Amino acid sequence: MTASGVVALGTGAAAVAAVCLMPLWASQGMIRDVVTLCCYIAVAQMWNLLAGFAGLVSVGQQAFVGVAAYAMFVLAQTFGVNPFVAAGMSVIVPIILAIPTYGLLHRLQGAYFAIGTWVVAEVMRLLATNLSFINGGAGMSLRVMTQYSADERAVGISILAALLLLTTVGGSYLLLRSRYGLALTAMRDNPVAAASQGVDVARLRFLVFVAAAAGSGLAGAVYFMAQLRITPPSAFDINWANLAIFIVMVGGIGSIEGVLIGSLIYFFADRWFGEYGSSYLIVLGLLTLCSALFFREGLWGLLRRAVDAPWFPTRRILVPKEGHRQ
Amino acid sequence: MLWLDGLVQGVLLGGLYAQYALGMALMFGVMKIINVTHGDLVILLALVGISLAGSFPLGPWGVLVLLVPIGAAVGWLLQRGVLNRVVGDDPLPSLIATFGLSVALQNAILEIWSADTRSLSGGGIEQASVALGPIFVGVLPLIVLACATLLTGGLDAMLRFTRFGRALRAASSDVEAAAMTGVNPKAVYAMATAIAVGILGFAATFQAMRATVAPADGPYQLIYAFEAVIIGGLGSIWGAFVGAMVLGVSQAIGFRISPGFGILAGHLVFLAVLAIRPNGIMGRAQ
Amino acid sequence: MTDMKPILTAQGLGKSFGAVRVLHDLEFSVRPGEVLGILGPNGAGKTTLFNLISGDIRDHHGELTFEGKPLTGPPNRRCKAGIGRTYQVPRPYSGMTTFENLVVAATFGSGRREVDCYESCSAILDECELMARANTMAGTLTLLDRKRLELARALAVGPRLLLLDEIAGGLTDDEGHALVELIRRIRSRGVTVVWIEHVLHALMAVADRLLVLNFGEKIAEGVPSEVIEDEEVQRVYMGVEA
Amino acid sequence: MSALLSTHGLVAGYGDMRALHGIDFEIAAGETVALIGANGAGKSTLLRSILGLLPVAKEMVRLDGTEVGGTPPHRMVRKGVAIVPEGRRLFSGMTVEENLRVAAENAAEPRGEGWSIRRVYDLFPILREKRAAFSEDLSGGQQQMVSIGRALLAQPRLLLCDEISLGLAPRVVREIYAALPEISRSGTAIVVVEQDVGLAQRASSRLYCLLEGRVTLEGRSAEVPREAISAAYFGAKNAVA
Amino acid sequence: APAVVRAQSAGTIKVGLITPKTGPLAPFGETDDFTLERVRERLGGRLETQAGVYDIEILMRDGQSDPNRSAEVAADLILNEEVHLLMPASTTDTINPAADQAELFGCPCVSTGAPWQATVFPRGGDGQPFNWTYHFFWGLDEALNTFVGLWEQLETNRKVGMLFPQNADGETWGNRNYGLPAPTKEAGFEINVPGFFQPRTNDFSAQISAFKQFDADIVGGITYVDDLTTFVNQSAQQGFHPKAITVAAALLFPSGIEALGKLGDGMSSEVWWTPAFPFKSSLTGEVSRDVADAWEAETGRQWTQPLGYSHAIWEVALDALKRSQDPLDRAANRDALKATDLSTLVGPVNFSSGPHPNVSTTPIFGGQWVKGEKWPFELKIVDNSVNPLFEPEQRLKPLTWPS
Ligand SMILES: Nc1ncnc2c1ncn2[C@@H]1O[C@H](COP(=O)(O)OP(=O)(O)OP(=O)(O)O)[C@@H](O)[C@H]1O
Ligand SMILES: Nc1ncnc2c1ncn2[C@@H]1O[C@H](COP(=O)(O)OP(=O)(O)OP(=O)(O)O)[C@@H](O)[C@H]1O
Ligand SMILES: CC(C)C[C@H](N)C(=O)O
Ligand SMILES: [Mg+2]
Ligand SMILES: [Mg+2]
Repeated sequence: MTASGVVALGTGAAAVAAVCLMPLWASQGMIRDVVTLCCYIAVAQMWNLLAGFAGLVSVGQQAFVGVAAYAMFVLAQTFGVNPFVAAGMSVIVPIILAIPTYGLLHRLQGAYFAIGTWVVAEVMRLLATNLSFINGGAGMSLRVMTQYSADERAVGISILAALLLLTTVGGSYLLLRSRYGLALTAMRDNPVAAASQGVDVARLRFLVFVAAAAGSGLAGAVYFMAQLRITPPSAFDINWANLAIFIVMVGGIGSIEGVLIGSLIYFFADRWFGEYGSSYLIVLGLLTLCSALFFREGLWGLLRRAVDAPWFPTRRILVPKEGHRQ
Repeated sequence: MLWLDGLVQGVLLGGLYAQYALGMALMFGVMKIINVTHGDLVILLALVGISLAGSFPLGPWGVLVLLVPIGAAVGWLLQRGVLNRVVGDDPLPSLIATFGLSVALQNAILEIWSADTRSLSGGGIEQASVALGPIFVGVLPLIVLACATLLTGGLDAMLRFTRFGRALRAASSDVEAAAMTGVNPKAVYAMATAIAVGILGFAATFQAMRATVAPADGPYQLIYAFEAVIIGGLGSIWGAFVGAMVLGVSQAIGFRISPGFGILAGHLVFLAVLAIRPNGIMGRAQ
Repeated sequence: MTDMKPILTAQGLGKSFGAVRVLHDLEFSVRPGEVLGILGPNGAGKTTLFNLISGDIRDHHGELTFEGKPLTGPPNRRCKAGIGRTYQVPRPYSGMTTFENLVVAATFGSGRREVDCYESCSAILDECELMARANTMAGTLTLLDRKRLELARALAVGPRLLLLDEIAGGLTDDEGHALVELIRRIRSRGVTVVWIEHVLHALMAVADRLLVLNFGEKIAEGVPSEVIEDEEVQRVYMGVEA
Repeated sequence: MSALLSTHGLVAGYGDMRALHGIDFEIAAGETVALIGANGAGKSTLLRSILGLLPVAKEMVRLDGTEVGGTPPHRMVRKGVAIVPEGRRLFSGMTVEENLRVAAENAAEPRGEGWSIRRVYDLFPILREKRAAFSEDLSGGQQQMVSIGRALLAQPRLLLCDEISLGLAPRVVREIYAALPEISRSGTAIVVVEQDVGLAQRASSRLYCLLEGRVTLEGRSAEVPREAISAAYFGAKNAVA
Repeated sequence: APAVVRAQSAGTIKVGLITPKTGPLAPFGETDDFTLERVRERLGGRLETQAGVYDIEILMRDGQSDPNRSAEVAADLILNEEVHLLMPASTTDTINPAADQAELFGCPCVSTGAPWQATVFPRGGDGQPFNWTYHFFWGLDEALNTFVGLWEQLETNRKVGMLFPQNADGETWGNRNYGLPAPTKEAGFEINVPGFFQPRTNDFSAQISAFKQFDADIVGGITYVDDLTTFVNQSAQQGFHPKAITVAAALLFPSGIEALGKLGDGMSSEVWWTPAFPFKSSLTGEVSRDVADAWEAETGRQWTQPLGYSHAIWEVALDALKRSQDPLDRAANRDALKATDLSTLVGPVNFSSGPHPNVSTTPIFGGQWVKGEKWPFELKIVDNSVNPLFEPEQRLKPLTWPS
């Protein structure tokens, strides 16, 4: 463990604890902002896992965001399940969706795969629009939330947000530090060689796809719990893919640090400059363009060229004679 | 009767999708560039056309004649300025770059033209039709289909039989080997994108005549263009045309089953084609 | 030694890519613990043979057996079964360090826990003279070091059968000797080695037997000194006109 | 004899890795020069640098005495330098004839009678039969012929051949090498890169041997002894001949 | 120093305005921007209220035509900016998510620019009134009756083909119980609904052939400009020539009519507001004509219907703040809002007399677009059967189709 890594891990643990304990120290507004930010981080990190590590470029993660969110609404609003419990339970739905989706798309390469995921998300949106059970195109409101006091809601959603961070960012970090993390990188760099060294490339890709679906789904459930309202276009909004692309590319693909940096930039830029309407969006678009043209490794990549102090070290560094360290 | 009418209207709808798909077939199918700004360029061109028609007595065909070279110029600039830096086997850079450009372009269009919905008057042609027995065939859709067919034939012939077409196919197959054979890949690519966006001049004119355009409309037809190209098979121009027809007919039949099911039907057929023939209907197997 | 059961056998092995026949009706077997050298002109089908054994390419004619059982399944399963290989064109994981490259191979190839592999990986790095490069990104290694890395990674999976595809090309004399020594040591641990090589003197120094391919067919097999004198081998491979 | 093309202290590499460390090389019009060396010695890298596929400084390569280092490949082709690349690199999805036409249509100005597709077919008659076949459906030898034909149609004054015998049956190799004098007859200079030293020696008038990015031997092909080549080739004293 | 002595401020009132400035709903937001500037100018940063003189800060946020975004900015305004009043200015997609946030976090919220049923029913306000969110606009029932009123004016076979999109608006308008089908059938018309369509459908031939088979003389429903244009052009192509096309949403904006070209002449729809409205602004004393003229002078573009409501929402909001016991207290503002009884540019607003405790309805008329003098097309009021507050400008005429 590097020094910066120790500091970062401590900070990370403190951050998760702080998120969990938000009701004790944060205003309601702060809680809501942090929850939104956590959702951005989670969705972006899941996309990063797919594109940056498994080499699967998806523009259809909103399919999983949407189905989980809808599942939560149905469980809570229609069946009266405690919404906080429902949010956790709803993760099963994106997992169920991810399995046939991967089965259908796994043979596709690169851009084909991307367009395929997009179409799947569109299909989910159209299906939701046609389902009267979930109120079709009119959407649903989560009125059951008014049954809970502000404090109860704050406690519930803070715990969920902490859980979300822990599973997506913490989970990714654990995964990347485990041997599977190495296998993912190996697979991205050279799938043929990885297979010849015992890595089950097909299975690992599948598992990553399903895990990313689950993580994005949990983010969706938490996000729409805070939104209180869901409609097919908002649930299956391609903006989820856009947001993930922006965050990961500007922050730096293939690193957790990049996702954190990108999410913060997106979140604050959105809050501070959002009122400038189209001019702000023009700048945001051009920034993405520039990142693709001039700094593909993102801001974290630029930063790392200056100082190599990863917050989430996943490198294995061999220290001859003194043993090995991670 | 219902189904025959569905088939006819579906083919006509396919003609519209083919207009969108052709430029995409060249860029995505042949050059392997994911161009997310495709739809936004149509809107940009259409609005330019509508503004021109508002200032000069051009008529729709005059607009078309102007939009094609304007589109070509835009395409040339796009390839030279942006896309030549992101071409390659990895789809991600072109996706990211054009995605960013798309967001910027949409909002720049909003700034310039405001959010108003506009259309281009075709002087009545958009409402004219010929009756074939009980089936009415719109004149404008027929022109669209005829144009799409001619463009497809022309583009396909250009790729197959001209020096430029061969150079482009060579460059997309192996950029370095093409350069070793005396082809200047960057110039060829710029020319190809100029052609692709020039073709969008047709799509823009027809879209503005048959319906409307507004700044946020760009992405809506994008997915159909991608689908048509993939259904047809990458690299095949006639494939994209056939893909557009498949999509048009699937949707039209779907609409007749239920208006809310048409678009879904198109997507489902797309997914089915992917599952059964991942290389597309006319794509060469690996 | 001759009466030991072969570790690898091929019977009627054939492979075509479309209309191009690359291997045809190939028969041979490899005895446990031996070093079998494979020679042949470019395009004779040597690498294709390795690809069939490792499972990188499937759908072939004829039968391959490993330790008495038919060889089937994807490459990762064959690797776990005890087959390690190198690639003629090195395929490092360029986004990882040399050491990490080995750790992937060791943990997934042998199914051990990651921490349990560090010791053996560092020993292999030492053996392959890569210790100085342990924490260097593999993408920045020189060709020589990439080739060493190929070998090191193949060793890291803990194979019983090691397939080496042209690992000696471009080595200096001393390096060549060191490589020969290393392969002798590997053999002495009971690992069976099949080695494709154009650098004859290296191969001759360690191979127990030679197999010569041409156009996907076996044209000679046997003791190195005899095979090398074979008229057809002289003509086809060495380019000596009869 | 003035050099058609020469390199001067040419250094080149890939990213941070340097593959060539100061190569001085020259070839005169009509001459055939062999370039030999072990795998990874840098032969292909040298050819690629000459053609402008790798970034090199302007003064490192001279054509007709003019500095042309780093000129983009398509311009080098127009100046009369063509390559038969390592690994054939045909355009897949295009027929034999289309492959040839791409080259013919983007060629340098022909000198004298020049090369035509017909003349290529005369050189390799099998290609006339296969003119409508997709390039990826050809056998390796036929592919190599197309690749050579493509380079010839660029109307080169200097033809760079990178391991054109790779993956070819000896008989085909012999045929191709038999065609070389025919090619150089019209004044075209040829660089052949070969792993088969004997072949290279017989086909060329001079040879260079590379080892790890440096020239270790240079001389008249007919005169250099086999042992010297072995030594230069492997950097060894006791190579098996 | 200049001797301008200002009254002591009792604090700063914060008001949050959410409007779709970008994205597909941007035409609705244009008038909000314009009106806000005029309101700011008028107020000069101060508001005199019953409780004293306050500084007033107006925070404008772009909902980007995106419900998710609208909820986010609403929450930000309520929780972080701690506004004392929230104003989601128009469209269901902007109002509903924002109002849900206001309801949960207890912030008074006044909205307009969407039929009230669409802001109440999808949010579950059916049997359970809201505590914090108030909406003034005409109701679907009235709009529907206006439609029927329009159709009664024409000589037809009383057969109506209906078009509804698959979204919140379409689901509300097309609802069999409280949507357009109900009053239409009640008035003795026959109806045909071929099924709801996805917005941005490129082909309406299926619906057209169904309408032809049904022999519809009238087409009614709700569509957007692009869909309506496709539909109308295809209808003309397919030889389907109804006598009236009366749809909501698409015919709101002059640009939408212009997009229809010649066929725009005679299209009919509900009228939110026109310069012909006789009511006076409680804020500026202007009549509707003045407001429209100001817009046209400023922007050089034709007035649009949301302009009146963009203005009226400020009348209602500022009136409530002025009457509030304590404009810095949300509950007090809510109480003041609830007690609103005001005559605005769009008509009287009073939440105590509405059809739902959180709703006040405003008058609606039937209108028809006809060739104009100053602008290519002008909207004329042709029906007042629902709100006979003033006389129609002219009578409805049937559509003319090119032969
Ligand atoms: N995937 C493939 N598709 C088509 N042909 C192939 C494929 N792989 C190899 N070949 C062809 O099969 C033949 C044998 O190739 P292989 O790589 O086995 O040769 P090799 O004996 O290893 O040669 P070298 O000594 O040059 O490495 C070659 O002609 C090659 O072009
Ligand atoms: N694309 C590349 N990226 C990085 N390094 C490369 C690349 N191509 C070649 N090299 C390296 O450059 C050096 C010289 O390679 P080159 O291909 O020129 O050798 P060669 O003499 O042609 O060998 P061969 O006989 O195998 O073709 C080698 O170390 C090789 O690994
Ligand atoms: C990447 C694309 C396929 C879609 C893109 N994100 C868009 O906004 O339209
Ligand atoms: Mg080989
Ligand atoms: Mg080479």
